[in-house]
Amino acid sequence: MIGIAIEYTEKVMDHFMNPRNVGEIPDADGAGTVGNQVCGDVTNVYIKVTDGRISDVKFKTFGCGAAIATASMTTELALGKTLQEGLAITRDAVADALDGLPESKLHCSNLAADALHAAIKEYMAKN
Amino acid sequence: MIGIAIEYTEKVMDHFMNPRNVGEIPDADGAGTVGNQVCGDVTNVYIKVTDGRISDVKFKTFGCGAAIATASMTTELALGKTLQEGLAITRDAVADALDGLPESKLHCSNLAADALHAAIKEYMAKN
Amino acid sequence: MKRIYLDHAATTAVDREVVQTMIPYFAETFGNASSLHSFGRDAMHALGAARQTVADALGAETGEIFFTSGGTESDNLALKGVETGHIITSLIEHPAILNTCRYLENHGCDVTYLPVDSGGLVDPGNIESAIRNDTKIISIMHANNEIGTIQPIAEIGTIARDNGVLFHTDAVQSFGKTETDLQKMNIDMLSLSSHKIYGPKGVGALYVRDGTEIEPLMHGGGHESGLRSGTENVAGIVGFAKAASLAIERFESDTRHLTNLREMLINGVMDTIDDVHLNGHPTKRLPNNVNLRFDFVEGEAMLLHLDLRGIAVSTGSACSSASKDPSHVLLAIGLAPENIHGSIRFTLGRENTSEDIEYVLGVLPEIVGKLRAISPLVSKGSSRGSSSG
Amino acid sequence: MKRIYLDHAATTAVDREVVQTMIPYFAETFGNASSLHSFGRDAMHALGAARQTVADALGAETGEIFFTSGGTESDNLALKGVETGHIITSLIEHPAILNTCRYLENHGCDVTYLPVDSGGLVDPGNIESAIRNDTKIISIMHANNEIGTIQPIAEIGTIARDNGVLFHTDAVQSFGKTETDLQKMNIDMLSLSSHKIYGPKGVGALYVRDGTEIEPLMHGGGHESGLRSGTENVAGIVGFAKAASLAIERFESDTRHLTNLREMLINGVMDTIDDVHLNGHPTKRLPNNVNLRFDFVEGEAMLLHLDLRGIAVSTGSACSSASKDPSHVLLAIGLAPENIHGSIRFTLGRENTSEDIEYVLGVLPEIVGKLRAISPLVSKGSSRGSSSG
Ligand SMILES: Cc1ncc(COP(=O)(O)O)c(C=O)c1O
Ligand SMILES: Cc1ncc(COP(=O)(O)O)c(C=O)c1O
Repeated sequence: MIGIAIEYTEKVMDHFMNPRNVGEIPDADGAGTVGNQVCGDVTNVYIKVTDGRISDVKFKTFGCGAAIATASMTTELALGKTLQEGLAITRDAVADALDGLPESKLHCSNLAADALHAAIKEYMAKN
Repeated sequence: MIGIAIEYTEKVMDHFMNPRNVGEIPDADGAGTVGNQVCGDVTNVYIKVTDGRISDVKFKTFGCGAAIATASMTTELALGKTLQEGLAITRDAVADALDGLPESKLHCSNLAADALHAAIKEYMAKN
Repeated sequence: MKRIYLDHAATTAVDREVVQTMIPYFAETFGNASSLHSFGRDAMHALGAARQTVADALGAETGEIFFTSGGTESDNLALKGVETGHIITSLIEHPAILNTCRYLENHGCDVTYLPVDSGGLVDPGNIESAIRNDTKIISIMHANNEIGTIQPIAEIGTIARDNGVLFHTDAVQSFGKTETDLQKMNIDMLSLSSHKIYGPKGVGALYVRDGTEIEPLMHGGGHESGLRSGTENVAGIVGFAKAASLAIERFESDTRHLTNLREMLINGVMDTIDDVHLNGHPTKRLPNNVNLRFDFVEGEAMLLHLDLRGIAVSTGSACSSASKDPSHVLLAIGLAPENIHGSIRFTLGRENTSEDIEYVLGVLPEIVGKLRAISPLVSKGSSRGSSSG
Repeated sequence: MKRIYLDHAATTAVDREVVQTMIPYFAETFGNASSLHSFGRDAMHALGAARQTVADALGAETGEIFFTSGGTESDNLALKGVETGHIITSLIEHPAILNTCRYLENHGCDVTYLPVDSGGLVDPGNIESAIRNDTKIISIMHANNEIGTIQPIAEIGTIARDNGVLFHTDAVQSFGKTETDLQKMNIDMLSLSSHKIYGPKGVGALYVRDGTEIEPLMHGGGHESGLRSGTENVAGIVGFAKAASLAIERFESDTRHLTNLREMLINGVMDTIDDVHLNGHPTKRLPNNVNLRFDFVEGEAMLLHLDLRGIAVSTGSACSSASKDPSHVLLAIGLAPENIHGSIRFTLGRENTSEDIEYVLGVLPEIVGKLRAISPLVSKGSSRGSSSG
C-alpha cells in the first residue's frame, strides 16, 4: 500500500478529478473486467456497439489515481471508434494521450486498455 | 599525539603561562629526571638543600600544558620545605593545589612529583 | 490553499525554537568536538549539554546516550551490535528492525517473528515461550508507526530481565507521546529519532544501559566512546536535544491536545461515512494515530484527493518507500489485502487545531462518495455508494 | 580577542550561503521525501536537485550518488559493502578506513597495509605487486588529512582497473582542493564529507560507479535505492550540495588563495624559527596543509599557547580523539616518536587572510622560544634555545 512519491501530468490530474464516462451500461453489448481487488486495482469497461462502432462506453474503477485516469482516457479514446480501432488502442497510446505516466504507474495503464479489449472481444464472440 | 578536548583550571593556566622556578641549577645538591622523549614528557627537577630544607628548586619540562603546570606547582610547593615534607608531596597534592586536572591528564602530574622525589633521594644518598 | 499536515508519523516540521537553537552551531560554534582548541571545546560543551538533556529526558545517565544518524541507524546498531544468536521480535516492527533481522538471518542469527492480535498487540506469553537458551535479545517496538498500537513494554521488559535476555525497544514513534520509564520497563536499549519529535532529520540516539556490551556498526575515530565513529553532528544533536526537552516539557498538554483531536477525527468520520473501520487498537493507541479503512475505495486515490485539498496523509509507512505491497502491519493484524488497500493513516501533530479536523471532516465524505461512485466494488443499488454525510 | 581558525582539516564553518540555503528545509519544506503528498514531493524534489548537484560536481550520474551521514559512514560502506576477500590499503589512511580494515580482518578479510615514503607517497609499484587472485578492493585516500600528501590516484586507478579490482578513494580532504576526475582516475567508489567543505556536519556521500555491486550497511525502509536506509536528511543534503557546488565554483580562486597563504606560512616560519621541519611532501601537497615539526617542544603545549592567542591548530587528526599515541601518519613517514611530539598542523581555509598568517607569524617565534626556554631537551649553551626571530 506504499508508493514512492509520484507526480502526474495535468491531463492525468484532470481525468482523475473529472473522470469521463463513469458508470455501468446495464444492457451493454460487451463488458470486460480486468484486475482484482487483492492487487488493489479493478477496472470494468462496458460498451454499446452501433454500426460496428463503439457508440457508448462506460467504466468503473477501484484503483489509484493513474488507474482512474487511464480508464477515463481509454473510454474517451474508444468512443466512436470502430471495433478494430478500439482493439488498436494500446496501453502506450493511453499513456501518451495522458502526456505520460510515472514509471512506477505504467502497469496501471494496462488495466483499462485490457478491459476495453475484453469488452470488444466479448461483443465479437457473441456476434 | 592526539588528545580529547581538555580544559584546565585557572591555576593550571596560570602556571602554564607563567611557570615559576624555571631553569637548571648547575651546582645542584640533587637532581631528578623522569619521563622520556619517546613518550612525549620529560621533567628535570634540581634542588639546593640548606639546613635540611629545600632552599632552591628549579625545573625544566618538555611536555604538555599539564606537565608544565604541575612541574611549576611542584617546585612552588617544594620550596622551603624539609626533605621529609618534600618527599610527602604527592601527585594528588600537586593536582589539588592546581584545583584539579582533567582525568586524561592525571598521569602528567606524576612526572614532577616523581622528579622531585628523585632529586631529594639523590641528595640523601650522597649525604 | 489551506495546507493541513496530518502525516506526523512520517516526519515533523522542525519546531521554530529548535531551529533557532541550532543556527549558531553552523557558522559560529562550528568546531569539531574532538579538537583541543577553544572552537573544539565550545563544540564539546554543546555536545555535552545536549547529551545531558537527552539523558534527562529519558531518565538515563549521559554515558548511556549514543548519538546516531537516526532511528534506522539506532535500530541497526542495537541488533547488529549484539552477539550472534537467537532474536525475538514481532511481525509489525518497522523495516529498520525487520530488514536488519532478515540480514542477520543470513549472518548466523535465528529470528522468531511473533504474531500480533487484531489490535496489533504482542502477547507477552508468546515472548516467554519463544525464549531459548541461545536467545540474545528481544526487540519489540514501543508503539507502532502505522496503527499506533502501544505494546505492554513493562511486561515484556520483565520477562526479558527474568530470563537474562537483552531487551531493546524502538521508541521512535512513542517518545513524547506515551510514558517511557527505562527502569520500570527494564529497557536495556532504546532507539530514538529526532525528526519524529519536531527535531532535525539525520539525528537520533540509542540508549544503551550501562554494562550492556554492544559492538559498533561504524568504525573510525572512536567517537561516542568508540560505539559510533564519525564527527559529531553538533548542530543536529543540539537541535535534537532541544526537541527532546520540549517533548518532555509539553508532554501533558501535547497528549491531551492530540487525544482530543484524535477522538474528534475518529468520531467525526464514523458519524458521517458508512463502511469505515478503525485499524489497530481501540484504546492502547498513540494519542496522534488514526488509521481508518474505507471500504470500496483505494487508498492512494483518496490520498491524492486529500492532497488536492491540501491535506497530507499517508497510506502506510512512508519510510518503506520502495514497496507497493500491502502493509505488513495491516496484514499482521489479520486484514485481507483487498481490505488493506482502502486504509489511510492520519497522524496528528502539535500544531494541528480542531479547525484542521473540521476541515478534514468537511471534505472527506465528498471524496469518499466520489470514489465510491466510480468503484465497481460497490454493489449495484447498494446504499453504500454514497456517504451519508 | 582576534580568533583565527587554522584547523580546516578538522572541520569548517558552514558557509553563510549554505546556511541560508538550508533553513527553509527545517520548518517549511520539511516533508519526508518518501511521502506521496505535496509536502513529500517538495522534499523529493529538493533531494533530487541536491543529488544532481553533487553528481555534477563529481562528473557522475545521479544514480551513482548515495547520501550518507558523513565521511566515516561512506568509508565503512565502501569497504564493508564489498564481498569478503583481500583488501589493499595504506598505513596512512584515516581511522575510518584503518579501523574498518581491522574489523574486517576479524571477519574473514585479509588486509595489506602498504608503507609510504618519507613524503607520504604510496608507491604504485607496491600496489601492483600486492594484488592477489582474491584481491577485491584497493582503498587509497586521495589526500591525507594530517600531512596533505596527494597520492598518484590516476596511476593507482589504472592498476586497479587493469587487474579487475575495485578502486575506492577517500576524497574527504581533497574534494574542492585538488582535481578529481572519476573517469581518468578510474575511481569506482569515492567518499565525501560535507563538513570539510563548508557544509553541515552529519552528511556525506559515497559515489559508487554504475554496475559496482555493494551491500548496504544499514537496513530498513530501502532509501537511497536500498543502499542506505533511513529518512533522508533533506536540509543537510541540500546544504551539502550547495557547499559542493560552491567548492567547484570557487575551485580556482580557493586553491590559488590557499596556496599563497600556505607558502607564506611555511616560508615565514622557516625564516623566523630555527630547527623547524616540514612534515609531508614538499610539492604533492594540499594547498591548505602546513604540518610543521618544531624540535625540543611538545605540540600540545604549543597548541595551548596558540589557543590563548586565539589561533586554532591541531596536533594531528582531531577525528582520532580518543588516542594519545603518536600519529600513525607521522610514524609511517618515518619519524621517531620523539620527533612527532613537536608537530603542529595548520590547515587553512577560504576565509583566512594574509593578515591572519602575519598574526600567526608574529606570535609563533615567541611561543616556541618560551617553550624551548623551559625544555630540558635543548642542550645547555645551544643557540637553539631561543628563536632567531
Ligand atoms: C518505528 C520507527 N522506527 C524507525 C524509524 C526510522 O527512523 P529514521 O527515519 O530516523 O531512520 C521510523 C521512521 O522512519 C519509525 O517509525
Ligand atoms: C580523510 C578523512 N576521511 C574520513 C573522515 C571522516 O569524515 P566524517 O568526520 O564526516 O565522519 C575524515 C575526517 O574526519 C577525514 O579527514
